[in-house]
Amino acid sequence: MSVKRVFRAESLESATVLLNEHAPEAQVIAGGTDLLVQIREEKNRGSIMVDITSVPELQLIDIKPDCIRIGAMVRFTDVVENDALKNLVPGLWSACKSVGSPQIRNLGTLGGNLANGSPAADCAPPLLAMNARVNVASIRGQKEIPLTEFYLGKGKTALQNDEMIESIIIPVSTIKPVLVSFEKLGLRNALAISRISASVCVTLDENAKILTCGVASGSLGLNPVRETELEEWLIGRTLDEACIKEAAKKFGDVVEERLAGRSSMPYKREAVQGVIKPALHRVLKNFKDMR
Amino acid sequence: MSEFKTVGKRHRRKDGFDKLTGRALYPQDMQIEGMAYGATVRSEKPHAYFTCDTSVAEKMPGVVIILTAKDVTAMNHHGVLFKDHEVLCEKKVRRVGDPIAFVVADTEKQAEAAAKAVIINYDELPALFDPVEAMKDDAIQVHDGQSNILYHYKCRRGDVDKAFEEADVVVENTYYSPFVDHVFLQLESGLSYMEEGRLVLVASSQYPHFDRLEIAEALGLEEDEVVIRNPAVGGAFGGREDITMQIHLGLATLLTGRAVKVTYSREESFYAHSKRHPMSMWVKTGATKEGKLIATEAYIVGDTGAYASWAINVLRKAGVHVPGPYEIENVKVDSIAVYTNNPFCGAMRGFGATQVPIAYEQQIDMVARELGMDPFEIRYKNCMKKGSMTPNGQVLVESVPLKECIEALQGMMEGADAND
Amino acid sequence: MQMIKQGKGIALSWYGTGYGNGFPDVSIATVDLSPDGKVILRVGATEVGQGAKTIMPQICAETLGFEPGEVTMICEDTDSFKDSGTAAASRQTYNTGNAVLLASKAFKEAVFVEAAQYMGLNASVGLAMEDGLIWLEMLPEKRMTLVELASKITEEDRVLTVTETFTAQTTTMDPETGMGAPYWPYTFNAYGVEVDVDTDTGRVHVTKAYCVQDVGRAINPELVEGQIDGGFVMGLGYALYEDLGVKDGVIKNNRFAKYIIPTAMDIPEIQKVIVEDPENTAPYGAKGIGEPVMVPVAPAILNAIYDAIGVRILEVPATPEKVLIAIKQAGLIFE
Amino acid sequence: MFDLKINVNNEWIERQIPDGLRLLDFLRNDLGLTGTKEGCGEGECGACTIILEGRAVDSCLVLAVQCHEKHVTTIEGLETEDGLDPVQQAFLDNGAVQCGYCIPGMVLSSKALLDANPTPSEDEIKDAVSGNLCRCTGYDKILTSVKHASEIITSKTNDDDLKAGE
Repeated sequence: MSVKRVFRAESLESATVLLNEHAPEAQVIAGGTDLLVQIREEKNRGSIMVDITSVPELQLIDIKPDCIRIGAMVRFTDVVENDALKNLVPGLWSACKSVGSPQIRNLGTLGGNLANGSPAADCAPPLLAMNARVNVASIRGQKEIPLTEFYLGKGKTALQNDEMIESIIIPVSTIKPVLVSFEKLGLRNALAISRISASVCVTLDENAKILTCGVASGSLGLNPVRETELEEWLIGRTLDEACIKEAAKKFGDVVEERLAGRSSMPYKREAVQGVIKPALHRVLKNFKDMR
Repeated sequence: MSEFKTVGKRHRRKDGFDKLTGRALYPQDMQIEGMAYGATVRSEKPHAYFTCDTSVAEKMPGVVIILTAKDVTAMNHHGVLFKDHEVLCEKKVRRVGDPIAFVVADTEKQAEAAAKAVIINYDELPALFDPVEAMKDDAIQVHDGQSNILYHYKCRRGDVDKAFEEADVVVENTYYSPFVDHVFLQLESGLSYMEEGRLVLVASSQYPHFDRLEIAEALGLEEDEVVIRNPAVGGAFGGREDITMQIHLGLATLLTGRAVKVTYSREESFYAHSKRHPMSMWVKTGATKEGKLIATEAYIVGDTGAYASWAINVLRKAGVHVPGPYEIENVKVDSIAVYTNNPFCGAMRGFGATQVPIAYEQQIDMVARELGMDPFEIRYKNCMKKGSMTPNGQVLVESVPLKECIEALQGMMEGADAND
Repeated sequence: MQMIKQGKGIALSWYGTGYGNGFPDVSIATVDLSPDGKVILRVGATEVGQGAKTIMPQICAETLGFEPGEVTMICEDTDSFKDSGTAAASRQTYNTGNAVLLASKAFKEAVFVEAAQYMGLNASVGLAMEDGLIWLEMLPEKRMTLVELASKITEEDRVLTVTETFTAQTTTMDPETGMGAPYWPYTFNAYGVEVDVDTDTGRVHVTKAYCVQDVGRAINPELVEGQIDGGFVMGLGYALYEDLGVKDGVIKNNRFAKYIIPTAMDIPEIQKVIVEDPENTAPYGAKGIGEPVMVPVAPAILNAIYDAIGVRILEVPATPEKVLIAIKQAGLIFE
Repeated sequence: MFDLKINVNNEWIERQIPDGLRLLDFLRNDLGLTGTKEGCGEGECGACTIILEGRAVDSCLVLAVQCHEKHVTTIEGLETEDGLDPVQQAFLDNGAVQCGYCIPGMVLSSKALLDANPTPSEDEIKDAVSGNLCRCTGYDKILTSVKHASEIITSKTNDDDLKAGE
């Protein structure tokens, strides 16, 4: 539908008030990279936009010893240009760098990437794998939702009409070094929507035994998901060449079962192995480099 | 020192400065005071009879006129070879995207809104999507009273059957190339207006004089009553050979006296212009154990979709070129153009000669592999040179530097290896 | 690690330019002398990005001894030039270029005849022209400028304009045997590529490109190279990405998000060699190359894929899906 | 309607606009800056690239309202009294233009890169223009041009440094 009004929010509070006041017609506009495409196709949910691009508190990147807080308006380029994030959360950094094109990365935000509920959202797999939470704001206050509970099917999220993402919170392990990686398979090297993506987040002991493990994928279902079956299989194993090979096969089996009956299955069953392998290889390499 | 003053020199492009500074004007960049905007209503069905109800749309705000087939002032047709396109379809659509009505309104938004309000009632017909099916005698006809087989090119030289018997190696495969698009970056856009009693059309085209002829004929004007102004053209690659909106615009201006502009969206553009012909290409190649090619047989079926456009020329070009640039004594080629209810196909860079090397250049590689020959060597041995005769019996009297090309390529690729 | 297999492939092609098959392939060009002594070239060669507006003046300028900047080309309006056929079939350089050459030569002759008269010479033979100066070669002080000539002609209320037509030579083919001379001239080339094939995902990346292109003669090598680059990349898209996904007459991939064409990240360095073997019937020997530059790209890539993994891809585009499934169906295991 | 204040090509402009207006349409229709082109309307081709607050963005994906009190540079804003911008000059000198429709966007993506990073690597250049589709040039001469522009800019900076040192 056409856009009737755009309100420019100056603060988080004014944004939530505007959203509440104009619900259900109101919706948040941040980077706009998905929303303007929806508006063009008249597939946008609301006719009243609450523009949060100028809300200062949503632009912050706050790195604390036990967690990283990334404001909803932080753009992909802000992450890509942040060396601290590149070191601390390389999987998220790679995912942000893999988004579309410079023009899209210069506009698109992490909050928007999650809020639009796309199964191909590049940031979702690393954030899922790292047990990230979204902090949701409304006039009723703020609440944290684990990302694993955020997605409710294709294009659907746990956000109510008058709620918005305030920030994304990534817990940081203070004991063991965490290794995160991200791999994406698109149809070309830029401007590519992910056909398959996967992210791995593990802690290893000194012998490369997997202590904790998060694996998440994109474009393999209605929304990005945690690959719990694969995680359970990986925990307790030693990460080496043989393990990676077997894990890839295991992942292929999981996907074969999940996509049974779909025309994309015969390819995705094979190709996921080509995506998870380098993701695991990268963490193994980082582990070896660290030692 | 070159023998020439300017030939062979790297002169800067004449149009570079304007294009680099944003000064170059494509039709979408032009405005005329008081102009109206057009929007095209297109078929959503591949094959159907239809009726068109414009009564609701006509009453929408800002609507100036809604054109349908009955409004076309002279000949409701156009086409580069056959006049088999209708300017606006009268009662039958033959493909998804066929134009049915052209809505003109004061603003772009009003035109789009009114176009959505035009009601089309379809009476669907069985549709043909597979050219092989379309070739059957009992197939329904895309154009009534006309065979779906539009053209059949034949080349018969020597005796292929005998040659295949004598060949030491025979390779045979079927290749396929799908529907492909030009995707020039500049979307189709055009403007029309009256100037000193003459109709002026501004649209990006590859051939302004032919456009003028087609517009004049459809509208019942003399050619000198129509002027085509060619603005900057944002790529073409064959996709601007066939008329798109030019006649719609001319008709709208002629009937209303107003300047009218229309610009397609990317989605509409994909339906508005021609495609590269999908081809299935069966090719059989025979060679001696010394690596001499002695026979090629090919059977090509090209799907031209709902309209002929350049199908005859494209399938002819495919048929002529499918033996490849090689001296081959025995050649048999059949290359057939077929109507279906798919998107219509026409000119695109390479024009039938782009599809066939998918086949002939893989065939020769396979022959080389079977014989344990180097891919450069087998090509060098068989390639055309000055004085060669093509499978059509044409003598290549000069400028055939293929051997030189092969030598240079081999030198570069081996040089790159040496540097690795 | 990721299993990348490398391969090389080559392909030749030939391409008959022009409308072909005996269809009258006609181009008309006009050269005028403007009242202020400028050369105006009127020709219907549409500038679609290929460079017609740059090389047509080059051909005219070469013939008249000018720098090409001194020739103004007009091609924007059906009132101001005659029919030069379509900007397609790789025909403008050869066909319209020939018309420009003929018109330029005739214009030069006409200028000499006029100049001889104003200079009081018995004949126009032995005159020369360069950079707008006309002189008698055996007696160089017998001279005048084109600007002077133009003003004299204008004073007499006359105009100097020359129009010439070129028609290419082809014949129709026999409908049953195909015997005939369907196109002229033919353009040839030999291209090669190197590819990486990721045998885990089926992704193909072209890492190097080598393009050796016959051009007859390059009127403007910069523009020829630009055509080679563009043709190569369009061919790369054709080989690896592009498919409209037509199903039941509907184009599924009717948006840029779905109809995949190459980006700057998908292309290799493109090494280019121009081979010159001038064609006698062509303007300064130049043949058309706009289409030929695309033709050998896809087969070279497909041959390289085979060289890398031992699997033939018979249908374009060679998408990751097709390549990976072909690998699996062939029972190949890359370790 | 919204009272927009925006700086376009170093000039502050105030206009009343509909809230839902795209920046692309504002530039082309309201300001007549038609050098910014539309190729797809969904951020997939980069023909509408402009520079917003120092970064290249697709102007089809931004509402004009979102640019309130911000700085925008379009292709029309690159020429100075000294002539073409080094990026434009390099494109001209290296034959990087064909049909020209992608070129304004391509130039602005390149300029945004060089403004932030005057000596980019080959990969950085490719990445910077990876959101700009071109169907004519095959990108090769465009990449060469950006490298060349980088050289022009660096040598100019060095010259300026030398002059400043004198």
